[in-house]
Amino acid sequence: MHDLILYIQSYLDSDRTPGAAGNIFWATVYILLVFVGLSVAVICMNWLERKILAHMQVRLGPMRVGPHGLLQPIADAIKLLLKEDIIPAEADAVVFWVAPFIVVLAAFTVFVVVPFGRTHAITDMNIGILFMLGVSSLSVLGIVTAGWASNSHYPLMGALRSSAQMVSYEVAMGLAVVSAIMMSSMNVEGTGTLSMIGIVEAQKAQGEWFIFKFFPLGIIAFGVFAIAMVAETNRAPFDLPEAESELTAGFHTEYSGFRWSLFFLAEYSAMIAVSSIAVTLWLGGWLRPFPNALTGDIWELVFSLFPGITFLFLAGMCFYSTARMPKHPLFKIQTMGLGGFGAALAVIGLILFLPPVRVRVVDIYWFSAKVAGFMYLYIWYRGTFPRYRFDQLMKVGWKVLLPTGLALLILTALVGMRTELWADIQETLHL
Amino acid sequence: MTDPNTLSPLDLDTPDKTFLDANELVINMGPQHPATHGVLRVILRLDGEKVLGLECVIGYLHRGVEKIAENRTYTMFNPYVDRMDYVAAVSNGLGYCEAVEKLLNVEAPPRAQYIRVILTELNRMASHQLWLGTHALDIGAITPLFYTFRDREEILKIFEKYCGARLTTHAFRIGGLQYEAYEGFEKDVKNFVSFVKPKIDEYEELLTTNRIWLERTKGVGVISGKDAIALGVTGPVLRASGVKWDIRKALPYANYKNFDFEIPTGANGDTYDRYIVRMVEMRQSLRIIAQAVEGIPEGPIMAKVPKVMKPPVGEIYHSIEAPKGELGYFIVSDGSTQPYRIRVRPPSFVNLQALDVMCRGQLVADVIAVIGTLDIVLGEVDR
Amino acid sequence: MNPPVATPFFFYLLATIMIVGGILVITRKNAIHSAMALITTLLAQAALYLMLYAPFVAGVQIMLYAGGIMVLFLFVIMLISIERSQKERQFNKQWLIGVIAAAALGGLFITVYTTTTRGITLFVERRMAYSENQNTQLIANLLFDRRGGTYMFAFEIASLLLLVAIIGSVVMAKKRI
Amino acid sequence: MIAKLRSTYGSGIEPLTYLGQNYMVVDRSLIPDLLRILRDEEQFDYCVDITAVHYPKREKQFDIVWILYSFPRNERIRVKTLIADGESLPTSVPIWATANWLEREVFDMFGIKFDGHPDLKRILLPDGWKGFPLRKDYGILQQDSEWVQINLGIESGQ
Repeated sequence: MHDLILYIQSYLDSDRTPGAAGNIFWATVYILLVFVGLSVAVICMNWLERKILAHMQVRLGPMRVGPHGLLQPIADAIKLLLKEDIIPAEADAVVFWVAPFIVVLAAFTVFVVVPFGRTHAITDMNIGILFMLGVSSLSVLGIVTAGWASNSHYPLMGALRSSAQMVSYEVAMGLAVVSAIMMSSMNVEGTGTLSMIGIVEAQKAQGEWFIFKFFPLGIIAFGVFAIAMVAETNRAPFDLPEAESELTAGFHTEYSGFRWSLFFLAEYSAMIAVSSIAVTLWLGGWLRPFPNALTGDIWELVFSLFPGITFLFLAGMCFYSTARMPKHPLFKIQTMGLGGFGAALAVIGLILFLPPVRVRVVDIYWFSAKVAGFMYLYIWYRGTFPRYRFDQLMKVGWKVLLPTGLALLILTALVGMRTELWADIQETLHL
Repeated sequence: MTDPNTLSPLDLDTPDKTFLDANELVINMGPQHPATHGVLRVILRLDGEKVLGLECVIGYLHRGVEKIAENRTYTMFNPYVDRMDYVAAVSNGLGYCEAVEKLLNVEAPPRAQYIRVILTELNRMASHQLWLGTHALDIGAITPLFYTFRDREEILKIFEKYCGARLTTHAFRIGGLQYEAYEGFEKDVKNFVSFVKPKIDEYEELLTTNRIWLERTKGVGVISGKDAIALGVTGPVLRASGVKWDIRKALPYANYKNFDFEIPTGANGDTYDRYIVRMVEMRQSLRIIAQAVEGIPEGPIMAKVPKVMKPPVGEIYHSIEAPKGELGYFIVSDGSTQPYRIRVRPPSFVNLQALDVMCRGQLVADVIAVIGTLDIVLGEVDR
Repeated sequence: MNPPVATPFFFYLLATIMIVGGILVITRKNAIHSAMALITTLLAQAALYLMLYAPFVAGVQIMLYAGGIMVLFLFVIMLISIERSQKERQFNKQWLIGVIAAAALGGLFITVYTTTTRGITLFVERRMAYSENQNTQLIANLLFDRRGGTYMFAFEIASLLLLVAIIGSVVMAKKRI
Repeated sequence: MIAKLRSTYGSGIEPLTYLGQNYMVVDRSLIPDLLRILRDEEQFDYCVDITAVHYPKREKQFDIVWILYSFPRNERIRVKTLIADGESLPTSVPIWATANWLEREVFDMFGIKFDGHPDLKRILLPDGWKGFPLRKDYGILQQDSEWVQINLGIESGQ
């Protein structure tokens, strides 16, 4: 028993991820943490999306279930669990049953390599990004098999369309990622890395986020990836397969109840996964803003207070809205609920101020703040953009993103290697 | 564009055409379809995604309004008129009352005409707002729907305050108005005009320069001026094809002549031009309402009209500019209290005929966009 | 040396998955089921590569095989109607020759593995286990490096070949559209 | 304008005006080429409406009305012609494309055939419907009970 405790403590102060340190126990703990964190994120993402979209559209969004609709996602989850799970008559039962699992599997395994902090990743795989792109292409399989298994005309067409869209945008995504990796190889040793933590380290070493590196190229690469990422997850302007009027509801029409919620879960976690790739590659993963410029422990302290401040701010909002809750006896439970929720947030905020917790949490906080920014972007797209027609969607994918990606690749290489290149030219021309 | 006069009928009943043998696919956008604005069934002949030709099957909402008219007195038929184009009920009422007044050779008093103009232009605004909301929804933009319906609610409140009903208002009577304008009427209308003016800029902000909106609407459902006139298309669809014609200017009625407003026209008659024309029309309506509210004269609101109307034998045709196009009434009277024959010339019915010409060569997704821009209301198409 | 990833338990687990998957591929009547089985075998193979400290090959395996080629397999299976092919008889009565060939191959494998233990080392026992994080760089150096690049030329030729293949297929398909 | 038309066609045209709207009653034989001349020379390029009115007592029971409008001259006229029951009329679809549906509706409601019409079948009522509703002898409550029984399965037919 003793060596087990030793085994557990052995990892606590090591500066490597549990996977890399081979510590199975902590790796499983991290995996569970990611699972719980992800489902909580998906639940609040569901609430946030409905609320923000509503407020964008001059309406209030769910208000009835719990204070300000806070219990709405839970109500949805229970509804989906209780709903009857229909399998269409001659549908291919085995494939019908397997398809959602493939999609969820693809969406979740991406998080094995996502670095929430210097040591907060399940494992520091040497081929981090390659693994991520590979697994995210697996979700296409799930969608195609789902469309096929529903054994009816429209879901099959929807599935083929959405998989064609995902495959063509994966290419653009890959190109943008390669240009980011090239940027990471511009550091002093001259050898870039595929591992996610390595890239964030490179950004810290080179003193600037890759989005600002080589001024126009970084932003263009980020732009290409941002568009491709939205298309990859079938969201907003590219959500053609499921929302087009003549294609009813795309590949998951025949699914209902729990299986449909699996697809729902997979869609949101794919969104979070893809935006976390973007954050790691271009926005400096868990680095706090201006890591090199504002160094020194005062700034360290200031930036580490941020998590606590945000939670207290949220608690303040809850208390403010409890105060404004109408005094009618009917609303008593709701006010108590909201007050309790606000108090819980306040307590978390305070805990976050304690020094030992603060240091560990600051990385995770900055990473998730950036990912939250992306989530807001997704919702904003959904509110404003109409839908692309399928041929236009393909045109943008192949005729716009692909060429820009290729040009990007060449330009980053040229700009990156300009010193060696100049030396070569001089050498060949015997200047 | 193929010459519309030589449209070949769809050979649907050829038995040998199996489902997939020729690469020509016949699919059926059925009566209950989210994007057909009511019970319209469109039979599409497709080659893959491209539309080869289409045929509209209508009549699902046919209530035989013209047959009923022959068994009702003139005043009793008035409410039926609102049920035809239920989105722009006030303009239907205006057209009918003016036609019968012409038959009776009676002129509504100026105060009544001013209030009528205000209510009709408000109704045009409401109809265009409903069109914009549902049209944007068909193409995929969810938000405009909520903006337009929030503003349309203001108009419906004014209608409700004035005549008790929001949609099928039955606001007018033959010879003038039934109700005097309630005392806060001018103030409400003024507030409404100032409230909505910035809101239209909000719609424009959301859509006009939206890249995806441009891509989905530019060059879609093109119809040239010549074809439009040949197909008898009227209203914003005709103006978007470059023909500068509006009955309010060409054959003025209900003293539109003493309000100044422009008629917007588009250049190449595609969905985007129709969108722009209707947005400008909304602004012009606001101008008309503002001028009308300023100049409401005092005086009676009802002309001297006999209780039981027996118009002299004869027939007349009178048409007004409804939000969808030229809405005309051809009334034949045989001297009795009941009209011998009332023929309604519905703009949506005739505009819908142009759908086939506009959708040839487009993609399936565009058919929905084109149905949206035609702004058809099935109550009026089927009568 | 970093701690061993290749524990016997994982090896046997992955091996059984692959074998079962392989058998499923050939025995399933429904094309989609066999395609899915093929995907599981490929993924298990990728995991094996990981155990052999070849992460780059594992990543490529997942990305290309499971993500790319299998998607095309599924596309093809779905687009062409396979009802007709399912009705035809599957076997062509040459199972006898098949069994003999399989037995011969099995015998060969067994002899090769058993003889090595008696000193005839057919396969040189490779002990070198590159540490995990240089693997990709080493491959890159071999492929692209200016100084030691021996395979640069071959790599470009291969990519050219692929390009020709793609354009050819598009041209052939173009007639129909 | 009427004088010029009369010079070409002699007696067939009889111009009238009522409440400031002038219309002409023309006999049946002149219809196709008169309309074409109206469209070409007189620039009545927009056919507003085609409709019919049923007078059961007269021996020529139906009169068909074309309402035309000319954009250049901003003027609207009506052309009427009288035909007996069962007679058919040459179609005006080649002259104005809009006439396609308008004539189909007149056929649907009155039973007047337009020969040469590309696709003359019922437009508003279901195809198998018997009877023409807008005729005066077609009762207000009457329905084609036989069609209703077959297709909608309501025995009473109402």
